[in-house]
Amino acid sequence: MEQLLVQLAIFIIAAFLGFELISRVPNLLHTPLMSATNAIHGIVLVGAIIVFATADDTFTIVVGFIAIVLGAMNVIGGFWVTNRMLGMFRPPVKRVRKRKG
Amino acid sequence: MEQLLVQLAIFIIAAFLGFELISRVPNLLHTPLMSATNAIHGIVLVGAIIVFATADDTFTIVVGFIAIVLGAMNVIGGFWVTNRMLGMFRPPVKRVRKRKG
Amino acid sequence: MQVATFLAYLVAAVLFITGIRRLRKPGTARSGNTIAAFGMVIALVATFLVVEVDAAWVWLLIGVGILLGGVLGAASAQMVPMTAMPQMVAAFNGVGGGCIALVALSEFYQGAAETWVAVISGLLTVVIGSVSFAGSIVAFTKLQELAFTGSVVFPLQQVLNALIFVGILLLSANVLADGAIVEAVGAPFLSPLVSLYILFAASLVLGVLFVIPIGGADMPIVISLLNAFTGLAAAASGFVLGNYALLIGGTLVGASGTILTRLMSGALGRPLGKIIFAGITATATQKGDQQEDREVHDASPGEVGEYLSEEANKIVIVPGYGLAVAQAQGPMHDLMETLESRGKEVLFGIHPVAGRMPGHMNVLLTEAGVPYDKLYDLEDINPEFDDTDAAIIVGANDVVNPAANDPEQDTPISGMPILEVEKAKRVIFVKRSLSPGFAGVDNPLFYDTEKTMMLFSDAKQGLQEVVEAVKSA
Amino acid sequence: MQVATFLAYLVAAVLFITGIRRLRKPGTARSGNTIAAFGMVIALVATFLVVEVDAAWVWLLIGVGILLGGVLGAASAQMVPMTAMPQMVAAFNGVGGGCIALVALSEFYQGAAETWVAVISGLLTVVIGSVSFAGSIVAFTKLQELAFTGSVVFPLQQVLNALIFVGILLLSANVLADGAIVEAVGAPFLSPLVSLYILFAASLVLGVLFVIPIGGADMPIVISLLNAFTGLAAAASGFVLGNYALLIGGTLVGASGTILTRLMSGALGRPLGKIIFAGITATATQKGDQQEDREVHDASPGEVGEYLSEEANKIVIVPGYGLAVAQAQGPMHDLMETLESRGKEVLFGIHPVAGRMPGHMNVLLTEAGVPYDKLYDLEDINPEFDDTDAAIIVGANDVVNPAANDPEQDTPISGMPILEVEKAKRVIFVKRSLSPGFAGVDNPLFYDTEKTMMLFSDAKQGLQEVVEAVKSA
Ligand SMILES: NC(=O)c1ccc[n+]([C@@H]2O[C@H](COP(=O)([O-])OP(=O)(O)OC[C@H]3O[C@@H](n4cnc5c(N)ncnc54)[C@H](OP(=O)(O)O)[C@@H]3O)[C@@H](O)[C@H]2O)c1
Ligand SMILES: NC(=O)c1ccc[n+]([C@@H]2O[C@H](COP(=O)([O-])OP(=O)(O)OC[C@H]3O[C@@H](n4cnc5c(N)ncnc54)[C@H](OP(=O)(O)O)[C@@H]3O)[C@@H](O)[C@H]2O)c1
Repeated sequence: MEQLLVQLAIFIIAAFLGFELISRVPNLLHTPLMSATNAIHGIVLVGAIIVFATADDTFTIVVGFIAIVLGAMNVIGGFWVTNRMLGMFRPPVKRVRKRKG
Repeated sequence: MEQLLVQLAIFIIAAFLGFELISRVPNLLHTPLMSATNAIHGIVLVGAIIVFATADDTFTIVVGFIAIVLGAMNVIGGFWVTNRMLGMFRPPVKRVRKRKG
Repeated sequence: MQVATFLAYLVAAVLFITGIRRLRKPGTARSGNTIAAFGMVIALVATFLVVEVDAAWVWLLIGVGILLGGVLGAASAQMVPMTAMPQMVAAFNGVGGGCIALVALSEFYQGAAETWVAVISGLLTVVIGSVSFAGSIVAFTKLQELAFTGSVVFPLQQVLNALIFVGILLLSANVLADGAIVEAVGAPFLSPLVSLYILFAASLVLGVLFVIPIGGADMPIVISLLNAFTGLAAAASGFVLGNYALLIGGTLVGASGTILTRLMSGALGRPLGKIIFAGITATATQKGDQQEDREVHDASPGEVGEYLSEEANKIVIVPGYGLAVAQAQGPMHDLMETLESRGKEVLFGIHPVAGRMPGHMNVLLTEAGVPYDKLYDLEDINPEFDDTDAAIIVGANDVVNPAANDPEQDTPISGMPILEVEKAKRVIFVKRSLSPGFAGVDNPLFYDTEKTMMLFSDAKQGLQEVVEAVKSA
Repeated sequence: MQVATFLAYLVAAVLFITGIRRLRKPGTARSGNTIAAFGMVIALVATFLVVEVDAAWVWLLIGVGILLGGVLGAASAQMVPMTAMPQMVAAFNGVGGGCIALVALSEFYQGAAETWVAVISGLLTVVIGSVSFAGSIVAFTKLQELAFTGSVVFPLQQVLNALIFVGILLLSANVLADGAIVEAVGAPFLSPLVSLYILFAASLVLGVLFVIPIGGADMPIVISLLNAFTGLAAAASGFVLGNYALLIGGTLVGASGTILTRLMSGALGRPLGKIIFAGITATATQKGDQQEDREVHDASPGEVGEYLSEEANKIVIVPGYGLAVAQAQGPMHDLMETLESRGKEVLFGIHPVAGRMPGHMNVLLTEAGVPYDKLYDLEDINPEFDDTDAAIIVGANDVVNPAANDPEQDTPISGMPILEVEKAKRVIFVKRSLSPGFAGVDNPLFYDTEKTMMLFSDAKQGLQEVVEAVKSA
């Protein structure tokens, strides 16, 4: 019970943090941001490995293996494609921007 | 140990949340914000009450009592003065602001 | 849980947070992605060190699985064209959702979910994960135009949705009550595990039904929502496994995905509920057949090129959906360079909902080599139009349609802030016809023959011809 | 810990978070404060319900203590003038720090700190809490001008600081090692508890020594820093007590206080380390005696009033430190109303570091009845000066001194962004003399007899006379 409560506390604080982290992000970066957070939830790969490691029946082995493949795709593909996208964001050519020109 | 680790996790996430919450607050509100967060750390009053409640010697009773008085001052005075300050922030008279006029 | 593992997971979580923080500015975004990826590596290594494995073949299979998934993921990530980014994100989100659902299934099979909290979290994980999986795959096929294109509706769709939803609730209760519920309703006994399989299948169907009625243009919002779902499912499985890396990472993604979804639907000017339920109640947007026989100024590439090179000094380019369709980023970049080499000032005005996905236009243009400080967003570009000599609108309509601000008209885009190109001295449209855009609202600017030149052409070809004309002018 | 108590503490933490979120916008700030206060009530009630008390007199004393503290706090909060806000915040921060230090002392006395983590957290709490207490009280007396005004320095101050610091480390080690350390150094045996008392006293002295060398103008930064300290100490005592309300609440304040301190010192254009250590190495600012015999345009209130009512249409008022000293908010508000009743446009330009404390000027002006949408900050007001007819600078110098941007001069304010009043058609200074401000840098604008009118007067009296003059013009 104690553990559950503490997990709840972490869940709530982390949720607020998530909200704060993303508020006011510029439209310019919406697509890469979505793609990167997408890669982060690939952390389920950790769950897949843990479950697979304790597998002792065919069902779990098969299902766990598929889960590992899918999770690895999510993680590696996600970070990779985000990196590719962001690699294209050239830094400004001239330092001084003429906004109100 | 388990509990300590979890507390550490909460501490770290809450610290990030605190940073995010305050970044980009307008100068206009720095004084009330300082005063309100000041009142929030008056939560130590809770600690003072817990310690005082288990007191069974004169030292703890005296020190605990002083702690309660100080803590209550911090909490009640802090929220009160912040409320007074913020009560003076009149809402804008006209809705449409002429910034780039 | 070992202390070292816990600390490693905590470090991973901190790196995720730091990574997301840095993703908020273009200058630091790439390093942010790298930092988050590094956090993932730490979490994985910590997991390897802590799991206890009986036989070597388990390690082997884990390695093969990661390698297989990694190669598939990396290869598709490397080969996907930037225009296909929305479906790529959808696909990766889908596999993540699938992974979570399968993890939860295995846990139930192994009997790992013992407390009622674990059972409820596990059920949530299965349902959300499978909806996210199936929904994302449908979104992928829609965007890739493999199947389900447009808004797919059929009779009694809502009734079916409701039935499946009730069924899922019933099956969940059955799992919780160890098989007692379905029997009580009068049906034959269903063991918790069998209920779970049916639940899994039903959730997949629900995911499909949830997404097929939603039109292609609303797909990015749906993908973002499913992304948040997958994050929540990961957090829920963190509860089940008592794993803090999953808990924190999943929660961060769930919360930030929710906000991102709201930001996006806010930029579209439509509340989230409307997108989802308008999809389900399915009113098709009225498109086309509004071409009128009113007079327009039908300009040739030569005429446009001449005006640009001789009379215009400050030029704002407004790209839209049609640019992505025509893959005209390259010629647009050429146009920028050619004009700049003649001493013109060239800016880009990017509307938040231009393109196929929020922020997508920016990715396309930066890919073509436009530096991101030339990409102005709505608030920054609008004051610039006052002294702009030419606004070139390429494959866009809704985002520049002054009808959105016309209080007399009630259109799907009414109230949406637009790029005020009509304030520029001349307006040049590059599109194939007079047909309106996604919202189906005719644009009065087309018929302003004094101000507007219509260059009827495919965006790619049209821009190439304009570049030629400027060069030879 | 009971489940209900834990949940109540969690709710309190969520209300703190929500409260701080709302404190970021003027429109929602007041409700944010109320929400946070409500969270505090919940945390207190939950604590009352969970503590087990043997005798009724304990409850009585708790009640009396809270009542006493509450009445003292509320009375001072209600009676303090807005100009004295910095010292009020310092005082409340100080009592909070004192409370925490005493709580930690009692815990040690009761032997509650058993694990080494609890001991370390407890030691931190004692030290940080007492430094915060003593430092805040010194800051209070400085600002209230009761004692220690200016920068108090004496010979060998650094040596003394270092000695005390080493002593604190030694005593802490002694507590941790159950009294073994001091003995090993050759001194007589000191029991952990006695070491703790000495530690407590030494920390109080350190707090005093830390703050006395820092000048009054830097005090707000110091108060903000001590505020963050107290938050951290609260978090540390949350570790000791295993209390999540203290842990989360304290951490939030610690982190947000740190950021606030950095924002403030950033606005001042000086790094934090410089403020603290420049205080310790103590170089007095060279003030005064720079009055030159150069010609100025010495204007009468009548002349100023005539110009304002007859030739000026757009007027920007720039208040500074002198306004607060002279308590001239009221007359400034009258001036605004009088000018507005004659159809003039009146704005206020607030420099981030004007006044005695960041954001303090805003509080003073809103108290006098100026609506906050008339208060423009640096970036927003500077473009306005181009078409401003009169900039009235009341009791300010540094924040409008163009010398800050003069690359030839190396002054304490070099590089600080200023309010560019020199772009206005006329500049009117209301101050008592030609003496410069806090930074001691002469202002070339004073001697621009074409543009500048100098109204030599106390701010309150001067503004009152100008109001009269405008009314009778
Ligand atoms: N960005 C998002 O996240 C998002 C999401 C959901 C919905 N939407 C909606 O999508 C719309 C986006 O507005 P928009 O102005 O960018 O686009 P739009 O208003 O939909 O207009 C697109 C235009 O592109 C033209 N076009 C199509 N193919 C072309 C080609 N090969 N060459 C040249 N032109 C071509 C079409 O005209 P022709 O047929 O005459 O060539 C059409 O008028 C908004 O209504 C928005 O609400 C956006
Ligand atoms: N706000 C903060 O948080 C903060 C913190 C630390 C340091 N500071 C520093 O404080 C300075 C603030 O700049 P500032 O422009 O507001 O003030 P300032 O440059 O210090 O100038 C204050 C002016 O007020 C005048 N004055 C004093 N009493 C007056 C009275 N009764 N009536 C009329 N005038 C009076 C003084 O001139 P006379 O003697 O000629 O009247 C003086 O020139 C900056 O250098 C800033 O770095 C601010």
